[in-house]
Amino acid sequence: MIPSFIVENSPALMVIVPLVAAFITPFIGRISSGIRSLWVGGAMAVTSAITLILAFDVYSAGTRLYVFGARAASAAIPPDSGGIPIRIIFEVDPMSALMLVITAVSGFAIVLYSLSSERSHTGLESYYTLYLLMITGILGMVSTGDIFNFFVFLEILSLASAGLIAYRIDGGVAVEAALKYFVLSTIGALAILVAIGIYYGEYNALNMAMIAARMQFSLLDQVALVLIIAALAMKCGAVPMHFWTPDAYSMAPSSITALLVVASQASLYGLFRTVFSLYNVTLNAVTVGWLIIILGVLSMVVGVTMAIPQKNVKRLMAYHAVSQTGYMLLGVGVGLAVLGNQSLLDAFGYMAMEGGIFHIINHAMYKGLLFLTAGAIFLRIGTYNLNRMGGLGHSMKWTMVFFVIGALAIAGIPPFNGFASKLMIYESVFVFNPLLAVIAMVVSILTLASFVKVFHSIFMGPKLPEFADVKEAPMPMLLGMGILALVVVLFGLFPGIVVESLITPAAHALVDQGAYISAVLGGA
Amino acid sequence: MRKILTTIIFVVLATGLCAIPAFLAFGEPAASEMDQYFIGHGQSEAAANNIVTSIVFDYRGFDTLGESVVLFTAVVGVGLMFRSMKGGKEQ
Amino acid sequence: MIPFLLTFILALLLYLLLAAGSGSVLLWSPSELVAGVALSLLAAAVARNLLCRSDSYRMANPLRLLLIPLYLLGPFLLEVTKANLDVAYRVITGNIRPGIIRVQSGLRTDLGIFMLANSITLTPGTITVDIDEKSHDLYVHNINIPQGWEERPQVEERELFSLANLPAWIRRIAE
Amino acid sequence: MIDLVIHALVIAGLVASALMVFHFRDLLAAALAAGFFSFLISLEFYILQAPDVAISQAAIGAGLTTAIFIIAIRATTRYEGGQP
Amino acid sequence: MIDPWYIAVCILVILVCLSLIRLFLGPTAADRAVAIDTVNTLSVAVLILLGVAYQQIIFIDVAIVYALLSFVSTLYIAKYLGGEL
Amino acid sequence: MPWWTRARISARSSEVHETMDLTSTLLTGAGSWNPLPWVLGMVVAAIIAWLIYSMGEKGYKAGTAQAEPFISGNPEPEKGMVHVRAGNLYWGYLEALKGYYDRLVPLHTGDLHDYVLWYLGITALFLVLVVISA
Amino acid sequence: MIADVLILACLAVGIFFNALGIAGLLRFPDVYTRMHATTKMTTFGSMFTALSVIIYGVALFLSSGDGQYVTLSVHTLIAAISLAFTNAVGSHAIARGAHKAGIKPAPAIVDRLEEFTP
Amino acid sequence: MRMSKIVRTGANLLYPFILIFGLYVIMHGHLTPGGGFQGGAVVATAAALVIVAYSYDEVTGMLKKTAMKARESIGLLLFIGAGIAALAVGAPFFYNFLANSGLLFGMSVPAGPNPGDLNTAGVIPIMNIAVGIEVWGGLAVILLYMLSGIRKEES
Amino acid sequence: MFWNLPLIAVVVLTIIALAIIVFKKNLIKVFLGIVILESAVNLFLISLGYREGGIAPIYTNAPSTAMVLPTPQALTLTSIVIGVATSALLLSFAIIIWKKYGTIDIDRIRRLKE
Repeated sequence: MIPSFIVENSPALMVIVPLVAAFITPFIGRISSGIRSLWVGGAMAVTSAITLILAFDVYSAGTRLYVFGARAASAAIPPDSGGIPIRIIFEVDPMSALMLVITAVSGFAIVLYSLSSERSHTGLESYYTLYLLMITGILGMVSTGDIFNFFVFLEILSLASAGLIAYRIDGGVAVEAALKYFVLSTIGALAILVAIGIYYGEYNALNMAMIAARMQFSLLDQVALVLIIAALAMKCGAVPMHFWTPDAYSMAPSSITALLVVASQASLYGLFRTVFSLYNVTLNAVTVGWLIIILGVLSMVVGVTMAIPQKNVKRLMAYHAVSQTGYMLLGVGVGLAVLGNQSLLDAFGYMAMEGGIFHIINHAMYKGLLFLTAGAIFLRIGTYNLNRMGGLGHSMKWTMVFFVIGALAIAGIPPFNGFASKLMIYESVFVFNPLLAVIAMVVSILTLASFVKVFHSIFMGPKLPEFADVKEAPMPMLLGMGILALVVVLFGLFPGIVVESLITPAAHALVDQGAYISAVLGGA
Repeated sequence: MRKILTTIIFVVLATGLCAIPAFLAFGEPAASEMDQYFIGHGQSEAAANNIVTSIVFDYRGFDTLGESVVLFTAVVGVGLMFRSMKGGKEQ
Repeated sequence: MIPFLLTFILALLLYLLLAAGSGSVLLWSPSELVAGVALSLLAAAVARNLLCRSDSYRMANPLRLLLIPLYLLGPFLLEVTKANLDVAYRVITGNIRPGIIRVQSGLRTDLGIFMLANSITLTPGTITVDIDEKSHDLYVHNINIPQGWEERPQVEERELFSLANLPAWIRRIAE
Repeated sequence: MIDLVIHALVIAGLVASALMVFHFRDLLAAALAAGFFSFLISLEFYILQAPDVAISQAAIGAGLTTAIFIIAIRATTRYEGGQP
Repeated sequence: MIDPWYIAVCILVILVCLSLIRLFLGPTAADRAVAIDTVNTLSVAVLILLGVAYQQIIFIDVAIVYALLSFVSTLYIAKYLGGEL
Repeated sequence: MPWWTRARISARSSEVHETMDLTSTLLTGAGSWNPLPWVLGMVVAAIIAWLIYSMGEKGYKAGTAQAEPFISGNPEPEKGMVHVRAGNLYWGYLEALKGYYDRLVPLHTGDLHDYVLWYLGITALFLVLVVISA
Repeated sequence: MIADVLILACLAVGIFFNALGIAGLLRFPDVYTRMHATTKMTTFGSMFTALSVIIYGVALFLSSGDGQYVTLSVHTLIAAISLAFTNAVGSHAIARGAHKAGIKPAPAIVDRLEEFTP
Repeated sequence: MRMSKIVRTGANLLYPFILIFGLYVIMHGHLTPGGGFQGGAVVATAAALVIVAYSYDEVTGMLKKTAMKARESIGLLLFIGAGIAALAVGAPFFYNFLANSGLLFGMSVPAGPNPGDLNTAGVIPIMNIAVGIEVWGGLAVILLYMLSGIRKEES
Repeated sequence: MFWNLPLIAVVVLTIIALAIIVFKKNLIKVFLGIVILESAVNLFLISLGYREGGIAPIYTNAPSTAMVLPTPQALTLTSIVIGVATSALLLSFAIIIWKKYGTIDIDRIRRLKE
């Protein structure tokens, strides 16, 4: 049914298609806006389709390799190169495939949404170009098996995100947010480059599997590990390096904010990939695991407590994003902390990791949904200030429904997807350390409280006179939100199937370093 | 307080970075199988005399694509910053 | 068309100079020649409006172009060497008498004034600071003004050079 | 031996110009010092047998980066913390 | 017998480092620009001599690039100094 | 062997979860999750809601005098005043945790230097901890 | 042999002028006079160092007949020419910029440009 | 504002030569130091030279922003097209399908030190040209945009 | 053996660059710090690939001795272009901030807080 050409070349095609579309978009936009919308929507749809095909292939048949520029995969490791892959290899294992699914679904929903939400702005050609480049960056980051290639895609993602965060330049505040984000991410990226240099100097390899196979955890490796995990933790917004997050999230256009969430998850993916696939048991799992757990707990607590007094709805949601990132760090950190001990890992470690990884996909969906609803509200009433809102439930019924779905999901209320992943985290973390589970639950309650406040302020109450003629959000925006809401509800209703088919393979792929290495290097 | 902390941070970072000159020898790369392969086979495989170019465009051509895309991204971003706002007024 | 051809020929010359010593056809290999022609066409297409801005193609005469190296190697080198020694002496002793004077130039074409100004600048002891765009008079900073020049409103251009009459050479080349 | 001296001199110049960037309050001077830094690092690449990188650094670092920094200084302000 | 090229390069690099003093002292930005311009000129000489010292003919290209391009940044500085940018 | 080879992931994942079933129960060690009761519950709730809705007053018409509230003859307050604004919610909570917030909020200075310093500080801290414990 | 002597002589002359240029840069009182010392004298000196390389290339070409030494000489020549060309224009531009920026030629006897308004 | 006549004439004279030198660097990327980025940067510097010598209004007449952007996109499309062409001939993305094939740029080189021939290296020269065009457009358009930022502030 | 001089220089330059970024109030100065940091990292990569007595990895009429490692040079090329792209975007941010805020002092670019 699907041509084998596409399946075989899907890792390359999923990068090629958005790139080619991005290169042409600036000129398509000069013809007419309708054609541009069609072009961008079509390109994104094709990208999503290819990505989903690849992900499906990976889930059904196992890890996929794609060697750039060599006739045969064996040519990537010629006999006299000392067993080192000399070419860039895309290595898509189930964990990568999970991120690919997230990106494809979110990206498609968000592009549908932004086709109408940004209609009245200038510079839309650049907007869509950067959007497609951002998608490319995320896709490349999560599927590459080469650490320098990871850095390059990280930079593409950073530049595109920074440009898009500053999209609404007229107030200047958005530019300030973009500036802060970009300075930090540049410094972080340079730290990663230093780490890459250290790996290169020690092992003379750039392929992650090769570095992992040779990893010795010498002092230099420890320095490199710290440089990478600090930079990536900063880029995914862990407290106390989260300061850019509320700025950037609140100032970017809403559709971009929803994608920035996915971008943060991609950084999180990089963090997990480094810790699990690059180092795995060689590192002092307890220390690093506890460091990640502490970062996670801090993120959860500080994020949610900072969210409660916020007046700006997007800023509030951004702090919640920080808080939810904490759950993922907590879940995976617990998995890491018991990495060396197989019995503990089987008892609750896998469960915690599955919870954390499941939370990644859930968070991308519901937080994206929430940001999109915030954008829809902003489109109609022109403010993010909670104090000036009220009574919108009368006129924006669908938006309200979607908001309720998202809010209940983030608060972990059954039957939405947040509940399933949070339940898994609570259960497993409780076995590991009861205090952490209690903290997680309290944070969840505070999240609910905070969203009750938001819901009340935006939608409840009588119809306010200044918003008398507010209409429902336009159809494409509802469609975009609808896709995400559908995913939220489906994942919430059938978590078992999702966990079994998507999450468990991902968690095992992450933990099983041997499989990751042997996928590239063969045998061994 | 802040000054003390900053100083401590810098001292720690400098000490950490000093691991680089302490453990990596300049002028004598320890392992270089991959580069030996490039030097030995690059000329015949890519048919280019300049090994660096054959790495940049052949062995690691995908990186170079990414790098060009970074430049493109920067251009688009700068264009976004200096766009003319004559059309629809921003909200 | 003429600007295009001129630019093309100049570009090709430079390219061949750069690629000299590459192969069998005289000094060049065939592929170099092909590439040179192609790239020169590209460069000429892009740059033709900039190299040849004036209406007259006086400089298209190859004899005039041949005069340039002669000029550079002959009187100009002499003048530069002498002036360098002079400035070297001033650097060591430190007795200087600087000032900016106005130099009248009779040159009309862009290229002529360009050559004169650069000759003045490259000769140590004098720098062209500014140019009067209409009358093409130069303002020259001189490190050692001869006695009596400070009273004169402007000086002739050939008075700046003692050994050879550079302005005359330039006039012969560019006008 | 003598290449060691050259090397040490270049590196001393690098550190000195980096310190100058730190020191100057005149942003134009700082940008010039950064241009100097760029040149020296290009020379260092050249000494370390990386002519490709040296060309890149010379063209982009010393040429264009200085230019765009100067444009930015022109578009904003020249002195750190107002006029001296 | 030390290669004379290396000696020449060494002296030129010392001169480059000396012009750092003017870069540091230079009361006006123009002085600094002059220092940079001087360094550019010297650097081209250094690059040429080093290329010969390394027996690498192709290295001279770097010197040409540097000679042509440092000029542009000098022009930008000059234009900014003149208040014309 | 073509370039798009794949490698099998390790077999362990299929050992742990063998069956894949739409109604499978998610066992978490201490609890369980099955979607069917939830779907059932939602359907029941929807039916009840529809029943209540259908029992409502048939003669109601929006926009007529029927819809006007009757507040004991007092004038109706302006609509904007009825709504409790967001800033007034959770006032007590914020007041109770005042000490905590007074420390936390000033950390968010908005100063780029602080952002960078926090990042560098965490890097330094991690460096110390990781190197010491290794 | 003659070539060796010539090369060494050219190198020595070049370095001598370069050194004097730097001395002038450090010694002279204001921008314009410094410019006299540096941009021109270093250009002249660098020309001589380039000349030594050209002589080296030509001598090797004559003795070995290898085409690559032609390349060496030609490229060095191009570098030297572009150096002279750009230095002339560049120092003029700096001088003009400095004068427009209001930097007076400090010990100057006469400044005709002061009176000039375009 | 434009700079003085001397600088302008110098820029006019130098522009084609820097251009051809940059193209030379691009073209010889696989033989000598240099390549697409370096040569592209050199060519972009030629554009920067014109930009600095003339006033902004004059420059916008000579170097069109749209043309520069088009150059950038075309360069990138050419670059990625050279990669996709490999897909079309049944090889993976970025496969160097021209090297040692005997076609355009398809000569093979002898082993060991040799001066080299232009007609080698497969897709590498094509990619060099593509990247050169892209960098040319990209860096020039960055400068033009930044200058337009200055202009807007004044008006 | 150059006594590890370049690697020590990398550490020193990194610290200086970080100090510029952290202590300087002016945005343009901070960006200069970032440029220096980038150059330091590039120097690090290049010095990793240097081999004592090696020649540039180009087979053109060079004495045939050992070559320096080519991969770091390729990586550094990428890194330099990324650096210029980064600085261009950062500087355009600074220009816009100057237009909207009238200042590029970091202490006063603090409209986003809490």
